[in-house]
Amino acid sequence: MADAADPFAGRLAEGRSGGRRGEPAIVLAQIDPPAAAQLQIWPGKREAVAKALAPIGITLPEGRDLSNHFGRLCGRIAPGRYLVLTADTVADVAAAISADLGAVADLSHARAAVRISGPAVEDLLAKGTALAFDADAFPPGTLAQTSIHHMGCLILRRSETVFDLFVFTSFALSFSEWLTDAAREFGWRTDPSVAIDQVPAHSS
Amino acid sequence: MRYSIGSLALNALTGQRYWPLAWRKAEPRPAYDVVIVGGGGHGLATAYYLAKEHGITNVAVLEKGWLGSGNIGRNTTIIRSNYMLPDNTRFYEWSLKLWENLSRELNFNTMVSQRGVINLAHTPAQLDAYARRGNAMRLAGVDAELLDRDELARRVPGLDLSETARFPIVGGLCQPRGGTVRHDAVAWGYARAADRLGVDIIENCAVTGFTFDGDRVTGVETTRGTIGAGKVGVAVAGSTSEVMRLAGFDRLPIESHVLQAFVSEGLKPFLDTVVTFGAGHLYISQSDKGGLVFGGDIDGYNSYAQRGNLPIVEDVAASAVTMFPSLSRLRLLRSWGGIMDMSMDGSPIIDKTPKPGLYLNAGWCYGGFKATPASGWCFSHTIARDAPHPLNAGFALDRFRTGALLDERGAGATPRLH
Amino acid sequence: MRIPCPVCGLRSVSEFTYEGDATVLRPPLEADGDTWFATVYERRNPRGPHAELWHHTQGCRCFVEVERDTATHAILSARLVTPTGAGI
Amino acid sequence: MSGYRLPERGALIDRSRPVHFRFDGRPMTGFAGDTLASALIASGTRLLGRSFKYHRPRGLLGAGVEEPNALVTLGAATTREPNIQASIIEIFEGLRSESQNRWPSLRHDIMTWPLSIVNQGLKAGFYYKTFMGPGRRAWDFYEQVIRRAAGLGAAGKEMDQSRYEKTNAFADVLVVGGGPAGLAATLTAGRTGARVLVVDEGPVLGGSLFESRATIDGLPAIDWVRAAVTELQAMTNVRVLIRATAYGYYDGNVVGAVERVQDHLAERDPDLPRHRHWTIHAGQVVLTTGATQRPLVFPGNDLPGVMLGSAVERLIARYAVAPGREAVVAGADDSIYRTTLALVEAGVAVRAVADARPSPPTDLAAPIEAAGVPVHAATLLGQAKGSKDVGRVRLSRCDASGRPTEGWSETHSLDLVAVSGGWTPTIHLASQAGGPPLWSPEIDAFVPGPPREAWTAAGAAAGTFGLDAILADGVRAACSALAALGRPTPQSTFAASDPDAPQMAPLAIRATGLGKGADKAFIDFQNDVTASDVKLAHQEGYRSVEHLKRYTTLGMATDQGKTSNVNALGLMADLEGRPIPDVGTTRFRAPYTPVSLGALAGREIGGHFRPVRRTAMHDWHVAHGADMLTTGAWMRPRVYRRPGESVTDAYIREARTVREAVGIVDVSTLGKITVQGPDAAKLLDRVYANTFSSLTVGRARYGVMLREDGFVYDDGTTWRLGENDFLMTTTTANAAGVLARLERHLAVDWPDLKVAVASATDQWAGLAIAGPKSREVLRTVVADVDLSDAGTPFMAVRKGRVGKVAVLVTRISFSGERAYEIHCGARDGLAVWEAVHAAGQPFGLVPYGTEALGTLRIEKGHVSGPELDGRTTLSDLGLGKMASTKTPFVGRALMDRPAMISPDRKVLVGLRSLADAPLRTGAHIIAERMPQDMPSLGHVTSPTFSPALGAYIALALVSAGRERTGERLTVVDPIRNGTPTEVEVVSPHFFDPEGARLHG
Ligand SMILES: Cc1cc2nc3c(=O)[nH]c(=O)nc-3n(C[C@H](O)[C@H](O)[C@H](O)COP(=O)(O)OP(=O)(O)OC[C@H]3O[C@@H](n4cnc5c(N)ncnc54)[C@H](O)[C@@H]3O)c2cc1C
Ligand SMILES: NC(=O)c1ccc[n+]([C@@H]2O[C@H](COP(=O)([O-])OP(=O)(O)OC[C@H]3O[C@@H](n4cnc5c(N)ncnc54)[C@H](O)[C@@H]3O)[C@@H](O)[C@H]2O)c1
Ligand SMILES: Cc1cc2nc3c(=O)[nH]c(=O)nc-3n(C[C@H](O)[C@H](O)[C@H](O)COP(=O)(O)O)c2cc1C
Ligand SMILES: [Zn+2]
Repeated sequence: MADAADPFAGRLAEGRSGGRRGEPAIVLAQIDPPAAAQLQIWPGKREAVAKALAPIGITLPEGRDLSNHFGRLCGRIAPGRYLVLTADTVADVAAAISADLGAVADLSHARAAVRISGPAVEDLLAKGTALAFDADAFPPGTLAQTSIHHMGCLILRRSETVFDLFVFTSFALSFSEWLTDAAREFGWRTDPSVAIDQVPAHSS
Repeated sequence: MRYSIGSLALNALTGQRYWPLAWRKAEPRPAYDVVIVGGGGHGLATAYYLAKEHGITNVAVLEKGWLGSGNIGRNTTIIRSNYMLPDNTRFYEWSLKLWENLSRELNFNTMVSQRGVINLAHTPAQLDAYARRGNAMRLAGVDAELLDRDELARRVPGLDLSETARFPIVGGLCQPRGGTVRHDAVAWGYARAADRLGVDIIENCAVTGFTFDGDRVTGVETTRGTIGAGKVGVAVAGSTSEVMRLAGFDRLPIESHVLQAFVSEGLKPFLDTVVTFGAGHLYISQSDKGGLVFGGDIDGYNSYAQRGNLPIVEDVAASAVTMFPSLSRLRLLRSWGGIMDMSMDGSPIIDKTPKPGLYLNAGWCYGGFKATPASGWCFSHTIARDAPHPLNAGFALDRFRTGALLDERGAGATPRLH
Repeated sequence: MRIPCPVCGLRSVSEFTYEGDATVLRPPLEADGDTWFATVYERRNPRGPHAELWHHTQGCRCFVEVERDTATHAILSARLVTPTGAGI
Repeated sequence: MSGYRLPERGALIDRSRPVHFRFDGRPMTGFAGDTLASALIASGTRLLGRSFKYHRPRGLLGAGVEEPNALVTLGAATTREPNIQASIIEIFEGLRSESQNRWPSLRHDIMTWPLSIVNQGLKAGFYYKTFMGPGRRAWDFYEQVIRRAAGLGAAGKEMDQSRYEKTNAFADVLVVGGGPAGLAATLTAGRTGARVLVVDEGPVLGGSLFESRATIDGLPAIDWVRAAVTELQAMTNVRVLIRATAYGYYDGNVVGAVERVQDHLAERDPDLPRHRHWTIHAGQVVLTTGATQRPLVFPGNDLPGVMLGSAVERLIARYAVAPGREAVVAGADDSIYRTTLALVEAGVAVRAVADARPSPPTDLAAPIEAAGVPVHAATLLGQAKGSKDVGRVRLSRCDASGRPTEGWSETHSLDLVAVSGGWTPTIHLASQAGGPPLWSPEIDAFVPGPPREAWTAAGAAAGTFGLDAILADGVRAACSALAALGRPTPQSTFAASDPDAPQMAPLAIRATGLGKGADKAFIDFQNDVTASDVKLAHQEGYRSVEHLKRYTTLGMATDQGKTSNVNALGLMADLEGRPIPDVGTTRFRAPYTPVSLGALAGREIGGHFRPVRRTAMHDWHVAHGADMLTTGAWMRPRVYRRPGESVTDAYIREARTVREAVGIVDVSTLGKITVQGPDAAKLLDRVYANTFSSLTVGRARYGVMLREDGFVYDDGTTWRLGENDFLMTTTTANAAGVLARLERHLAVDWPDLKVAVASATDQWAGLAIAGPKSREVLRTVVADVDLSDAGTPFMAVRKGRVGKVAVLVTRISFSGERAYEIHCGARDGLAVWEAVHAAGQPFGLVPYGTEALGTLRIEKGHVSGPELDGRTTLSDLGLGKMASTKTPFVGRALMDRPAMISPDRKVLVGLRSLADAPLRTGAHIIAERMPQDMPSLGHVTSPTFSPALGAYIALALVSAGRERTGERLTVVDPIRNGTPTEVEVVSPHFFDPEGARLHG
């Protein structure tokens, strides 16, 4: 029975499909919904914000990279705009940023997350979005925002073969339908859910 | 030579020897009473009605390329008058009336096929919106009917009427007198008929400038020399901004956008009417040759390139297969694009301009083919009388300033949304 | 067509929303009707290089000013439209 | 019976694997690797189709994608697929194919005979000259007949069950075409480690090398191909796609390709797609697409048995099929000698070779003459004759420019004619992404024009002929691509020795043997365009190549003129007395060959056309009997129908319960946007017509936004949660649009404002609870909020808890009743909804849907989507007073333009039905009972039955409506055959206009 609060409505609970030609080449695992916040920094306040965040273990990353400080992730989503993802809470982020430094919006309920892995993972993503996923262009630790089947999607590469995908909560079911259907030719199965700070092997 | 059974028989027996030029290859003369810029449907129709209805025959149509190379030669050929706003309903209905007699009027078979135009509705609210439009049409004396699902199943076999569709079809609005027309034949038919009335049709003659006496226009400069004109009517569709800039109008309420269209391989009769999808953007009909002709949204950026990009191609294909699931096994034969003169409220402009003797016909968005006869009718009137016809009084250039907008979609001043 | 987003890199045009002529700047809200009329309705609409705004709606949500040739679709330049020094 | 299988050769077939298939119901056998065409010809079938207009019998002309004649329909029902070229279908066990455009059978087509009688009349342009009467709608009648005769195959009407996939690929270098030029380019680039993608439409790489007698680097051509393929497969940086056609070249070096994954298989994997669409994003593209041979234009040139030399070579080399026993080979370029040798070696008796050039290339002619085949110089193929297929040809002499001369002629009986009218480089993709093609007189064909995108053409596609030169050209193209990418360029050479290498320039011959009494000479075979059609078009002035095309339909068939365009242009140029480059060529467009719509659509079809947005309570609604209704991307409950209830019954019950007791409705779909920062209030003052800076923390305010053009755009309440912290709500429909507007203002228009915005629609789940008992319900379920009127006055926003869940309680009413909204984190939405629902049971609480929501707001005269239709102004909607007079806001400058304040505008009014009859949305309002030709005064926007008033009422937009208050008008609905209904114009505030119940 699906958990009532599961935005994927049980679709990713347990199952497998396709892949009659051997082991499934795609593994899907729901990610326990992380706390999330969007942080916007006012012009000229980057350093001050970095200083304010240091005590709570959040590092502002450079470029497209994701910072990962003991499982508290921070990615730059636009100049001056960051997304914090963490297994516990973002209340401390809001508390750390005063109004003269920037603004923090709690989006912990706004996104559903799924981890995909397996040898066919790049091929699977290539069906959804026109991003080059080969390792030089998109190394572990890269963040990208794009859309898959008309749904906004945030992609984090956690390791060579592990990606975390975030979509808007209301789209979660449609997204999982897309994912499982697109994965059918590779064969897929699900793993038990994981936490965002549960770091996959060879992760960054 | 008139086209008739007699002339066909004569030529069949004589190796087609006697067919003359469809229109003369006229050389530009030094001056004309009226010069029409643009050898598209609207320019040619204007010239024809100037001669026919207003007795002004000393007219030249200047076309920069080959006749009909613009949107008249690349549209999805749908004609209808199913508009909601009264100015539009009246105008397009007059156009439809002219279409209905056009082949005989021009002695050229333009293949006006009144096979009906059906707009599908996917929610009760959308059906209500169609009812509003249909009622507006009926009150204006225009034919319209609402169709339920059973009727749709009967008239449009192959349509996905299932409940599992993402946007299940709940009904449709039909204008039975709407349909399609053989687009190229419209250009050729008007050209030939205008030519017979004395109009000079001059191809490969691009207008490169205007001559003025003070503010009054006196002629045009072209790649084939300067041509004097008592009056100049500009009907250049997608090129409006570029041509009007030459006359000193640097900015207009128009953006040029590319619209793509598509045709499948030839098929035996598959679809006997015109259908539009209401949950995405798609309109589809079958040409007499057998190709399914379809189009969708504009690409959505300024363009003069007559070609578009893949996202729209994919979107249109997805809409087509969603509407008719068996289409997935049919194949796209050709795609192309045309440059739309998208106006800021989605409705056209037929008006005098602030410069005496200069007249403007533009802003047709993707609906100007069906307007061709009425546009020519009204534009010729506006030029001949130096005053708009009642049918185009609402298509005034200053309506953007006065706020008397004709915004069928209610989308505001964002051309890509019309 | 692909648009080089200064934040995200080269992306398919389908991720962006076209926002029109970038040279049309919004006047102050208190400006008169004529000024606003020109802003809202009048466009140069050139054939050739055209400075235009694209919103990276399905990406970083930034506005990119792209110079693009409307006759060929060639992209000549792209820059981010953003408050200067926005905490980068 | 003229074709047969050869005992040897056949590089692509596997003789150990016979394959059974059907053609027009007849069982047949071929070998694995055969195409349908090769298998049919091998079994002696050469009548493969009927032409479009005249229904002439047709055989195979070409052996690849250029084939115009041999179109068949494959499969049946859900797999039916019309118009597929027999020359590209790989046969598989159980394949069913049918010929097209004939009745009752391919051999005896009833249309052939009448059309051959009237064919003098059926010339180009015939339809434009007739069928105009009698009567205005005469064409409708003729059209039905003509449509039936026209068209090719018939489409299926059943849903296709196959899967179609779409994917993206990235490559430094994309190579299109895997012939010698493409292989040389791929090897060269691949060896440097660059990411290379090579696509070929055929089932194997190698292109024309299968027909070659050359050696490359000492290996026979085919062995060299095998070695090359092995080497490429070992490179991890190289991806090879076969059966994949690059069909379109788009902006930004994006190339569309379709891979036919399973069409050649008898057993298909249901998890794999039938076709896969590839969107290829390439750094550089190398176009090595080869060349297509042209037919000769002479009377009878469409008889089955007249074939392109290249097709003959292919049939022999790839499939071990000899298409005839006695042959003549004719043309004016060096390839005819290679064709002849292939025939001779296959044991076909070649009666003569006719080379139009004054002196044939001696090196190439010598081995042929040695084999006893006469080679005639300065000789043309004058005409061919035969009944169902070719039986004899006449050869005659010509001058040095290929024009026929009197005198010598010779007739041969035969069953095969192999022709070459020269070679046309395959420049489709290059032309899609480049300037106009350039005319090359040396090869008598167009070559690619200047590139607009990052591509280089090489090999035959670039007009290079001769294997050595082609290989070198492939290397050159790869190096220039690598250089353009800033990568080092390798040294790479491939050495070929080709006994058939061309030696002499071709001669242009356009059309021969035309004249009185001669049979038709076809240029466009599929569309039946003949040389005399071109002449007629010229005579009538359709001389531009684009007019010629449209008037005669030349080049508009499924093959898009691959074999016909240059022949037609050449003829038109001759008629015009102008050189071909002046005449030009018609425009090349995607797709290069037809592409299935399924591949372009992918999985975004049917139920998956667009994704669905679901609220946290979605499944609850469904489980409780809700009719779910699509609203944009969202699904919302319309009504919760109880057994036996109609939609109307249900909404009336729901609305009545709200007025009498209490109800809850899911409002999660409302757009929510966080607006934060020191300038947040300033931003809101600018984007809303009314003021927000004066709003105090803990309060909400209703706001209306205009577009810049002064019309109303959106409305909603915005809550001040903190000094610098607002939460804006928007209508469901405009959530994305409003956010984008705010972002634009902040990035572009007012970059000085320190405000951050973010979409929070998905963050929150929300319910509205309305009705006189709403507070009592909340008191039992919400903690930490003082729900007294003093503690939570109207428009207050409070933080509280439901169970453990933190919630926001706002006292807002859309229904006019005492009402609250409760918002919480989306994942907790269902728990909160269930808690409130349970708490309400003792009070008679019911859930209500969008219908009742509508009823309640209509009774109160609140505007919504149907009134905010993008054409209404603030004052139209009776909201004129909201506009701030102090702070300027978006839209203010244009909202008072003359026509927008004119007294006859359509404005919001209430209508009360005087006839106990429902009013319907979209019905119009007129002054009298005259449904025809009456100016419409306006229309009904939002009707309902009002349980509170016990009457049918509606909101409407009516011209000068407010002045008409008290007047009686008529509502008409002709489109739904509604009976005209008399109504009274009333204030839109039907119910409780003083608002007493808000506090009740
Ligand atoms: C793909 C597509 C589908 C469409 N579908 C429909 C439809 O189904 N129904 C419908 O009603 N409408 C449709 N339209 C719109 C319709 O085709 C146009 O609105 C209409 O054809 C425009 O008027 P026109 O025929 O006069 O324009 P055009 O044919 O474009 O004529 C303008 C002419 O001006 C010439 N010109 C430009 N500059 C100069 C110059 N400097 N000097 C001389 N000449 C110049 C051009 O070469 C051109 O020939 C569609 C358009 C397209 C592109
Ligand atoms: N006069 C002559 O004798 C003569 C004339 C022309 C060609 N040839 C011979 O032809 C060869 C030319 O070599 P080449 O490599 O330039 O051409 P090629 O014909 O050998 O190879 C082109 C390949 O590209 C494929 N292709 C074409 N368009 C494609 C597309 N859009 N998508 C996917 N695949 C596509 C074709 O199927 C083919 O396999 C030489 O061997 C030459 O000798 C000879
Ligand atoms: C109604 C209609 C039907 C068409 N049918 C065909 C067709 O059957 N075959 C074809 O090759 N092109 C067809 N076309 C497309 C034209 O070939 C051509 O692409 C179009 O007129 C635009 O011109 P251009 O491609 O030269 O720019 C059709 C176009 C229209 C408008
Ligand atoms: Zn971006």
